[in-house]
Amino acid sequence: MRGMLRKTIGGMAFAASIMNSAIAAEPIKVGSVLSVTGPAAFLGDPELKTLQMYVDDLNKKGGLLGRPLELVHYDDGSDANKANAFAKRLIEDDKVDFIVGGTTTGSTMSMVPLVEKAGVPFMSLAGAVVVVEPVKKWVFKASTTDRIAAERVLTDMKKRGMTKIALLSDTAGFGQSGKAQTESVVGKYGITLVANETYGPKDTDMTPQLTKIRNTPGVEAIFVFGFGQGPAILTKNIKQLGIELPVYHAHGVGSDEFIKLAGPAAEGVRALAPALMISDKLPGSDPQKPIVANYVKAFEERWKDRVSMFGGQAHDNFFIVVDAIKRAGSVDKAKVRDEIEATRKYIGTGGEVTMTPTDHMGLDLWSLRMLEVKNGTWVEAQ
Amino acid sequence: MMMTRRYLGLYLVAATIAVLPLLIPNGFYLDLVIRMGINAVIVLGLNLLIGFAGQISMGHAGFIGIGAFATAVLPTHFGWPPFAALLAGAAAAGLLAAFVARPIFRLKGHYLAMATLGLGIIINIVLRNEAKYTGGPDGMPVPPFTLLGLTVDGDRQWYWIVSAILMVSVWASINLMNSPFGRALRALHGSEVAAQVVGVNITRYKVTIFVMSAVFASLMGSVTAHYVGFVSPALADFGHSIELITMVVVGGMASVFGSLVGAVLLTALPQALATFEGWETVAFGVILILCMIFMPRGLVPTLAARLGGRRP
Amino acid sequence: MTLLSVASVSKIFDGVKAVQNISFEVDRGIIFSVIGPNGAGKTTLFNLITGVYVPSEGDVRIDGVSVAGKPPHELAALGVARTFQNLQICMNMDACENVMVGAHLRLDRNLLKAAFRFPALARRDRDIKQEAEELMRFVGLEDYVGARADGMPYGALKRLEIARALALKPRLLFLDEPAAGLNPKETLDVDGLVRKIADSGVTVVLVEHNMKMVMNLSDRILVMDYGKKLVEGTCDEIRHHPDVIAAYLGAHA
Amino acid sequence: MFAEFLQFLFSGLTIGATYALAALGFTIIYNASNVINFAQGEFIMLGGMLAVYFTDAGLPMPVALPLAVLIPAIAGALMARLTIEPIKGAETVTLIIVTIGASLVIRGLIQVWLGKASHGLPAFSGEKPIRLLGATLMPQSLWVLGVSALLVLALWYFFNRTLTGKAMLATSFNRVAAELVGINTGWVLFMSFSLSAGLGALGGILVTPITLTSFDAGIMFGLKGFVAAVVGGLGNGLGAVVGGLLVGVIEAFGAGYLSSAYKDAIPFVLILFILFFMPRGLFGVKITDRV
Repeated sequence: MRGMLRKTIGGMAFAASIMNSAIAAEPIKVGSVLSVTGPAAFLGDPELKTLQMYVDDLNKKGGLLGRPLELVHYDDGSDANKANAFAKRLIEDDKVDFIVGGTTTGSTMSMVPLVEKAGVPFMSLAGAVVVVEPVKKWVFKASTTDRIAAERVLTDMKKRGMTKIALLSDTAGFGQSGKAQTESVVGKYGITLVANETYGPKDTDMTPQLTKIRNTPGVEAIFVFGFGQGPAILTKNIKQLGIELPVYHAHGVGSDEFIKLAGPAAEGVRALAPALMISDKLPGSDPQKPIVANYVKAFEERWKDRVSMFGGQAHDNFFIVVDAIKRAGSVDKAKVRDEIEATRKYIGTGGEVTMTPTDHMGLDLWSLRMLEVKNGTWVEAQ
Repeated sequence: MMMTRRYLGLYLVAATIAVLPLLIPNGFYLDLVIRMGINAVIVLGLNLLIGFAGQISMGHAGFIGIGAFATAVLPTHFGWPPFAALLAGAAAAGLLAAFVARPIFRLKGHYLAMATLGLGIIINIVLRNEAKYTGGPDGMPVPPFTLLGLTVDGDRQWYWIVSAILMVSVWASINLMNSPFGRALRALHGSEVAAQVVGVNITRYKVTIFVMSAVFASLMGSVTAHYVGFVSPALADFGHSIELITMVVVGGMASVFGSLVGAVLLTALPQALATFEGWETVAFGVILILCMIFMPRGLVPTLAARLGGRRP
Repeated sequence: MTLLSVASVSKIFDGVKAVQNISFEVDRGIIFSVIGPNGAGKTTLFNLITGVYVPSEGDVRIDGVSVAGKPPHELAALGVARTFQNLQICMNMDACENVMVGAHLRLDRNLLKAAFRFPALARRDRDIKQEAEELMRFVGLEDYVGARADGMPYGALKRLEIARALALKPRLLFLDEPAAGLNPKETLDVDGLVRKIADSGVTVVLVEHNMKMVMNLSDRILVMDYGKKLVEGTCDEIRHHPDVIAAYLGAHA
Repeated sequence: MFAEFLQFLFSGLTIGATYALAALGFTIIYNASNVINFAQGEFIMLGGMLAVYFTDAGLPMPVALPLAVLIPAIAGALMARLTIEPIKGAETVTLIIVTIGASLVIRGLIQVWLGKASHGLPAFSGEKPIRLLGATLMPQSLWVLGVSALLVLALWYFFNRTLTGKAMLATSFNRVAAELVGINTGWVLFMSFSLSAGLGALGGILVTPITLTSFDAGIMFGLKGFVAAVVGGLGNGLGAVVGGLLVGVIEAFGAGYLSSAYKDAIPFVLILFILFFMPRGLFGVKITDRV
């Protein structure tokens, strides 16, 4: 259990920086609004842990531009309306230099109008493509989108010559926006959705939907868009019903936890994930190997907990800004924004990021690896 | 004596509203105050129903959702003028309330709670599922409020608008509760049969006040939507309904000013607890329990009684 | 001449016959008492006539208008008022407001006029407050004007109910055991009060256990037993009726 | 399409049984105190989470599971003592708020202590589905259904045949009278809370292999349990179970035949209709208020 009444990392940051006899200058304020509780806690929790970890870490190393960092964090409880209020607080009251977060698309979108108005560099951790399309001046997100996920899966299906698939998405933001993206791009791959079902993120049995899918003629594969416990239960139900079709999951389940929950039923399931999730199996030649390895090591030492790709996204977005600030040599918001947009070939846990004025996301289709469960562990699928 | 006494609190509220802008250090606090004002109006309407008439509604957030999304959807997808959308939302909420009220108010106690809860959840599910219009769980942006070519923007403007609405609502509520209509409502809370035998058509009164509070909620839903510039179905979910009831009960049932106090405190609380790092939930729960144990009738009535004054 | 006529009314609660085939008539301006042992069905009869229950059979007419099955608030509109055996006071209001509610039907109930406090409505409301306070004095509650209902003693609350009923300006007033649980002094006061009410031209139907009070007030008496009508008549007739003595007074004698 | 129908039915019964277990908890407490305990779902969550925690901690099942039932039972009694007793007789709404407060505390503590991840338990009798006329059912579902059935019988016996049970019922009907005949109503209150907390926890353990669990699993159970209890008719054990199964089955058929997007709304629509025609639920007692 962590220090309960710790207002922000600020106090410790000062303590640390003074100990290292670094100049205790005016701190650089890192703002963040994350869904640390509520339905999206599963995403927000590792994101917050990652930010706390690296803010402390940088402070131990003497801070940034010789100034300590102070993390000001608020938990929106997965409620977009609260996120909006907290964003206002970060901008107007805490006067932060940049903002990381907005765990869910809803939270992010409710904050966007405010950051655009105030002109604060904003790195979203949300999944939906609407965050960066159309491009918004101050809004970036160096984390994969649901469209990339959809296209990546469909590419793989096409390669295996599939033309008729069933889509099963959760009714939360993640699944619904994923569903919309999938529906919009399937055509490109000559694939049709012969079944299109949904399930509630807290549902405890999806056999009715799966029975319908099983009874739909011609289904060649099942594509599941969701995260958390839903996909695990689904995978068990598929096994229970004796459905032999190949199963694909979007990004968000590629974790050991999923295998633990789904048990033997997970065998053979395919899912998207960044290199991070198979760090130990990456070949030494892989450009992402070192950064991924470091992140995993640091996170597991500090939190005695497994890494998740969402924490990894927090890492990438945070350091893209840190680098931008270094290059800008100041925290002048406009300068920092321009430098973020000028990010080239940044290697993160989620892939290689190259921002442009027209692309505030900067990842390509191959940033997500196609994994498969083989004898109870994730391996890269052939 | 009644006159001055009755409006004492009203003057107090007016004074507070007048001086607040001078004390507010920055935009965040202004934002907080505006949200308090919006909630206060909603809670006032809900208190007329729960506190005065004694009829619980656990689905009121649903009506807020109707207003909020009418305001977001109609102008965005159908090019309605915002004001028309706001009225349409209120009308929709009112009609829905009127339509379900008769059967619902044959129910009592927990059965009524259940029915209203169900109503709210159904509305919420519709808002989540009709993603084509509502943007689904992620919600959607809302165009600014314009009327006769004038656009409301800037929190200062919203502050005065919300304050005006609040003042009128408080004034009207006080009047209402001290009128034949209001007495009839309170009477049916005290004893339905007693109210009936003196000529009160209790069903009609329950329906009327239910519809009224639904319309209140819908209107303020629209205001919230315009003010925040964004709506999500979370605005209409079960949790929000409970939040509102909590404001009513903590502030004080059947107390106009209790509604205000409840709204102000419980809107500020999450902001105050925001820095508790994962302990917010626990802290919030503990505070709720303590409030109910030490002032079961709610803050304002309990304090009023302590100070020997009558209930406002 | 007849104000209330009850024609062979019965009420059956899932199988149990609480009231069976009761008929009687009450003339204007009199005090009519219904007596009988506990559980004889007197209160049920009241509930049937005042619309709280719906009769299983039979008809109730007020001034020739059939009201059987009409909801209580419609009977109130016809000038029927009542009090309750076990108190039905609104403890969430103060004493005076309880009486003011009684005048409900005589006031402007418009919601908007109320919300924006139209002068006319406000004025009328102030008058009603006056009137209510007078009524409280009339029933002997002068000490409780402006008191909160939940702070008042039982005896006072009984009268408060009477005041509330009177605020309706009824033609026909049903009093369900107004003296129950009162001490002799209070009982005497209520006795006088009922007389005053009757003299003011209100027809009173009374359920009461206190025989002294019944005998000294009533013009006519109906005796019930086991939900059935035993006899009906003047005080003297009742006093000397063998069945009554056997079934009822006998038990007390 | 009988196999399909049967599959939906099995699914509905599986979900419904979990709702029924939740509803039973509401029933017990309501019978003893007329309180609707919105923290009931949290006890179910506690059962599951603690079972996971203790087994992960290496305790053998025979130790872990009783502990996972005992601790919530104690928590229940504590809740009654600390939150309900001080305000007994308060307005319905006030009591609702207090129990909601309690549920927040429990949920919050678990979230801080055991984290936000989801967990599962191994099924009691293996993961091999039972095939029947083309439909399949997990053995664990039978466990849940069976135990719920046993609980209903046990509760019926308890409330109608044992002195303690009758004492509880008496208290709910008329606290004062109960005290007059020498029933310790305070004790009855603790008793009922720890009993329903314990049962809830037991249910939580049983369903975890099917539904998985996490710190916020209680919200859903609390809501659906309340719905089921009301539909069945508050205070009626059989009604609670029927209500639970009904809601579950309607959801499953809704998802299967109508729309998976609206499957959660369908039961509520039907329930509203049921209440319109049966204002006290399916098995609720009709009360004519004496005046």
